[in-house]
Amino acid sequence: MSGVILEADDLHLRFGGVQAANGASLKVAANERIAIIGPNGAGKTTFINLCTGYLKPQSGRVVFNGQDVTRLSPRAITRLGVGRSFQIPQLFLDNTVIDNLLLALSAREGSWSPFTPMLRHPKAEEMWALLDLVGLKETGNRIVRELPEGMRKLIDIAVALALEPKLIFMDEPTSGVSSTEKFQVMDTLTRVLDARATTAVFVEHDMDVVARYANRVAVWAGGRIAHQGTPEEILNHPEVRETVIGVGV
Amino acid sequence: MARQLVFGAALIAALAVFPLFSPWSTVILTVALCEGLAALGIMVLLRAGQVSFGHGLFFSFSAYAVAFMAAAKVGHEALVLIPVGMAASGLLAAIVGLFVVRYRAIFFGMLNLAISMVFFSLLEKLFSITGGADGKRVPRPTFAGVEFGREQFELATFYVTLVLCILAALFVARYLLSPGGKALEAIKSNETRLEYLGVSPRKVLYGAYLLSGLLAGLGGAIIALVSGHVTPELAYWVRSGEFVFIAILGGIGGVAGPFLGALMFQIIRGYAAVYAPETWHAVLGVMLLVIIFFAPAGLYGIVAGKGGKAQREEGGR
Amino acid sequence: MPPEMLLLAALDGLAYGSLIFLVAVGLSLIFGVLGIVNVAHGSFYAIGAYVAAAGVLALGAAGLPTWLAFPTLLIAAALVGILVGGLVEIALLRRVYGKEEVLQLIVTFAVFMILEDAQKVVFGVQPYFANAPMNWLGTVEVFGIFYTTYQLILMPLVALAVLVGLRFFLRRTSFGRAIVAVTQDREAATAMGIDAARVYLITFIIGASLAALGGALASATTSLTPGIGAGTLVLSFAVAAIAGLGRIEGAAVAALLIGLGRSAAVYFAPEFDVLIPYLIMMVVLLVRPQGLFSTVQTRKV
Amino acid sequence: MKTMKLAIAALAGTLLAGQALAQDKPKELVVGIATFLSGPASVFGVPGRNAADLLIAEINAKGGVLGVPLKPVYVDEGAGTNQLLSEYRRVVQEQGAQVMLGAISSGSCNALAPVAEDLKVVNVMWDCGTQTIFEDGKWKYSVRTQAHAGAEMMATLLYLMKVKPDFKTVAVVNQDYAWGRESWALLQAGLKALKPDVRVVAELFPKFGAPDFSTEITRLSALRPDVVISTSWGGDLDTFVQQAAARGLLKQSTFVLPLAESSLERLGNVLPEGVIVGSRGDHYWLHPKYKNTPEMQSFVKAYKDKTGVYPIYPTFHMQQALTGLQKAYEKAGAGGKWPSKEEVIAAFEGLEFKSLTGTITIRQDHQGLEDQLLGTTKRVPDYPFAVYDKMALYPGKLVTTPLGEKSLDWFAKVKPDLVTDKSIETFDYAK
Repeated sequence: MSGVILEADDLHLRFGGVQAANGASLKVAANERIAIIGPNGAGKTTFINLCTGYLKPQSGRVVFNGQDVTRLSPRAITRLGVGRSFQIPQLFLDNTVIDNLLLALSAREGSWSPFTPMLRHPKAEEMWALLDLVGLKETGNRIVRELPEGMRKLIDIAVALALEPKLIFMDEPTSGVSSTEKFQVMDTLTRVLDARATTAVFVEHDMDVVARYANRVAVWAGGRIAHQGTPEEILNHPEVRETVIGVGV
Repeated sequence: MARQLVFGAALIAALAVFPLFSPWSTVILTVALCEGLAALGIMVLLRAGQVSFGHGLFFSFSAYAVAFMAAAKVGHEALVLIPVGMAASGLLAAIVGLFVVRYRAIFFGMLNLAISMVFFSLLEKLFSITGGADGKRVPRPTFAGVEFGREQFELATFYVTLVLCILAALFVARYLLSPGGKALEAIKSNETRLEYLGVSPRKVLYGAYLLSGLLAGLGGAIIALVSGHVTPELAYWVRSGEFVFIAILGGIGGVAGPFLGALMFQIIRGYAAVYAPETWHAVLGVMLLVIIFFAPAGLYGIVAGKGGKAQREEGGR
Repeated sequence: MPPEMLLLAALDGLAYGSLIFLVAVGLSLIFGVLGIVNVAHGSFYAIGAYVAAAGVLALGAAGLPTWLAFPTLLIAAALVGILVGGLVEIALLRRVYGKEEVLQLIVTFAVFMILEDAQKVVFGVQPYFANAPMNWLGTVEVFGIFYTTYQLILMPLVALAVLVGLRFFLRRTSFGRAIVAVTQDREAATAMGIDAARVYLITFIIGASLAALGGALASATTSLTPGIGAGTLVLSFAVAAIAGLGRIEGAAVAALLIGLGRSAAVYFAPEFDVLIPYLIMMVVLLVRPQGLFSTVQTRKV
Repeated sequence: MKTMKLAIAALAGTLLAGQALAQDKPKELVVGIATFLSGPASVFGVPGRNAADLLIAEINAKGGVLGVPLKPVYVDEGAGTNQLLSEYRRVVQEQGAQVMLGAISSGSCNALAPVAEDLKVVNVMWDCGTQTIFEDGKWKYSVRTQAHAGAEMMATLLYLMKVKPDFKTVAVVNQDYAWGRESWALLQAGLKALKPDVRVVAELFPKFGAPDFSTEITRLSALRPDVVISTSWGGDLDTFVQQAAARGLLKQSTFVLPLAESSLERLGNVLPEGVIVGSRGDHYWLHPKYKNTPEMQSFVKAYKDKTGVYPIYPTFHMQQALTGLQKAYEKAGAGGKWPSKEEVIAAFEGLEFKSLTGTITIRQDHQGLEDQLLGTTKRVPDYPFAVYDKMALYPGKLVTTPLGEKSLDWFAKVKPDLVTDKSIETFDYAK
């Protein structure tokens, strides 16, 4: 295992009477695949929001690649190489799939010439390759709003990947994807992540997915990590089985 | 696309030959084009889901800049006054934009309104400088170095305006199709994702604001020359509202929309002024309601055969 | 500048602020519940004023006692709110809920244009005034200066009554609570059996009636001429924006701020009295974009 | 494609419609009339239009001008200057108006004069007040058939000096726009020349159309000036007077309201006795010399029947403009030929014609000379509103800035003996 790429240290955030983060800490090493599990309201999404700058912690700090990013905007953190997909996909719903992806590529390249129409985008080839990779080539010209939730989920991830992040947070990547396709989707994603040497942290509710694709699992409860370890250790942990997975011993 | 090009070309051709047949229409058409420019600026902002109820600020700022320069005989030349007036508004937009791009929706509209009303009040109050509510005369400058008579000057200004409008429309059309234009639309559809692309929505909106200020400024500079008089009324909020009105009337689906809206606005106003001089506001108001409820994509939607629904129905989120 | 002049200036500001408050609070209420910035609000003010003045003049012509003018003002305001406001909501606004803000704004702008001309057609263009109620109440003397009881006492009292009444209505009555519920979460409120459409209609009528009440009260002190609505609207915009849209108590403070600011300007910098409301609005929006009395809300992702 | 053609056809139809070219002997004489049909100034604009309708019908009933009937086309000044200018052009170029009557506000008048030159159309300034038009510019095609602010303010000043010679302090509350500013500048210059010891204690310029003057009135109540001057008009004047009256200010100071004639009937019992009032000229429907002439009586009756109120000064200004126009046409077309626009405008120079309340003379700079009538209010049982009493009629020649001089300079060197000039006639109210 190589060096630590992200370190969240003792994050605290309280709003509206809820302790959304209560000493949340996590170290992520390069090329890890960390699954975050836990009941609803445990603060999993809040943790991602804190790490990516959408929320600012009241105390604690986040270090990415040796740089303190605690007070940076999502924009700045994204530019440093942290990507993110969302629980509810955040896309430009009235645009086509390719517009969504091309905009991401423009953002990455910083190419905004007002005289180059989107249709003649210099990175169009890369975009098609990416679409092909996630198996959505046929939907390229469709308007996102018309697509089913599962596809949007994938597009959301593809948009994040288009930015070529070093680390990606995925908030429930397989929710909305039918159970038969979950493994297929995760296989594809893992292939892309491996090919690009991208580190990933993902929130997941499906324990089969966790068992198969994570190499470390962090159990969230009350705004912090309650347990962490390998999938085997965690999934067999009696307390975790009861509180998180909902299976009594 | 082809259909839109044909339509655009036909509109331009019709506009280009019109004043030759009916000299009195020159000024009205020029005024319509100027308002169309301001409405085009509004349309750019509407693409980002933002509405400014204060673009009279940029319209009037350049108009007054032109009035002051023309009166002081500084650059007493239309072809100098127009770009300088436009640049003055661009500069103002560059400053105002720094503040307003932090705001969205109704707050964006309100802040624009407030700033333009401050300017309006100043124009009215600083009587000794601005001539107060009565405004300032704009002496007719030379045109390309030539001292024209009224008719030639009006005609020349009209054609220059027409060319400038075409250039502006083409540029805006290109811009809206470019990634920058898509990023602008993204402010309306999902600003969070834009942030997570590493793009600053404020910067994107700032660019659009600057563009819209320049467009309104161009319109204002020309209107000052062609009507030979500027008044604070150019900065009043009702005037700013008219620009939004024109943009919606014409439709924001294509760059021809605002110009169509402006032409229609002038035609209705002209007719109403003859047949219903006391109720022309109401006639316009009814017209607007009809468009909103029965052809939401505006005149452009009707002409471009888009029927309209798809374009607008979705936006509200 | 003797110190009592400051007090005198403040008294003028109080009367003026009370009037703007009445109009602005209606605008704010409508925004809070319907989410619409109602540009036609100024027209309700103007029509309320005209109808009230016509009523008071008719009373005078019929030789009825002057005190009847006061209920007439209230009735005029309610009538305008119900008939004109109700018609606008049912015929137009109802069709644009949930659409883009811009569209809603522009619909009310169109209504504004239509109503402005409608006033002219119905009431003509000659200045109109009905000062009987103001004169009937007489004057009070403060430091040797005469004030009309109507402006110095009645108008602030009405404003205060509206403020307290609105608070009570929204917090203590079941319909008021329904309004608040719809404001906070329309879907949940509908699920609880609240008729959102009815809440919208009645809120709009209340808001419009308040604007009309402002106009009705003003009709005794000022001449009604075409165009009074447009100026009042921008002022109440300013008040609502300074307070934070949808803030009722805030609107009272903001209206007072503008009233005092303006009369202070007449004393110290008469050249800038018209600038004051817009300057305050601009500064507040720049420093606290959500207004003085609102809190920021973040979107959930 | 079809919709597009339709749209273009519609556009073409609209813009090409009716391009009547001026004929040598027209079937009708189109007269464009710029007046306020909307906005606060429609208190003057609409009475002006009503009078025009009435008078034009009368002229046409008598065979029109040189046998040609007049056809009025109205343009709304309230739509804003830019819109006014393009409407003005349209009426001249599309509807073939040979004569324009424009306008009321000095802003519009200043903007229209150069356009009239451009269009080569006779422009009769029927209600313009600003003296600067013919003092700062030379306009071939424009002519003014009434006095200007200089004459109006000079007469006001002389009357004030006559009836209240011993005042020491003065305050002004004028509308914040050109008229309010310019009229005060003139009065101030004249005051300095005639009464250098007078102190100006407050100069207030509330916003045009202000709904509330409470603060201004409080200040005036505290300052207690001997004289309060306000050249405001319309709704602003009504509001100011009402609020001031309710708070006793009208009894505390002498009010000078040079435009109050137009508000007398509306103000009813609000206006007490002893207020100095004027009417921008010599017009008054109860004019001491002319109220019983058949012309006046029929005009007042016709106007009251039509509108329900007594005529105010803009209606008289309209009458002067139309009469002057008729006389100029008759003078220019004396040979039996239909006159050209240039001949008409030339005929205006030196023209002398009778108005309902006196005689108007057009100077060679196209400025009209008109008498000025001022009075002090009095309550009489005959009417439910105040009437003029202690009237003084100032001859136009006496109070109008001499040819070639600027009003402001002339005011600065005015001599006190003007106050008691022998040509000034005086009258008291008589039933």
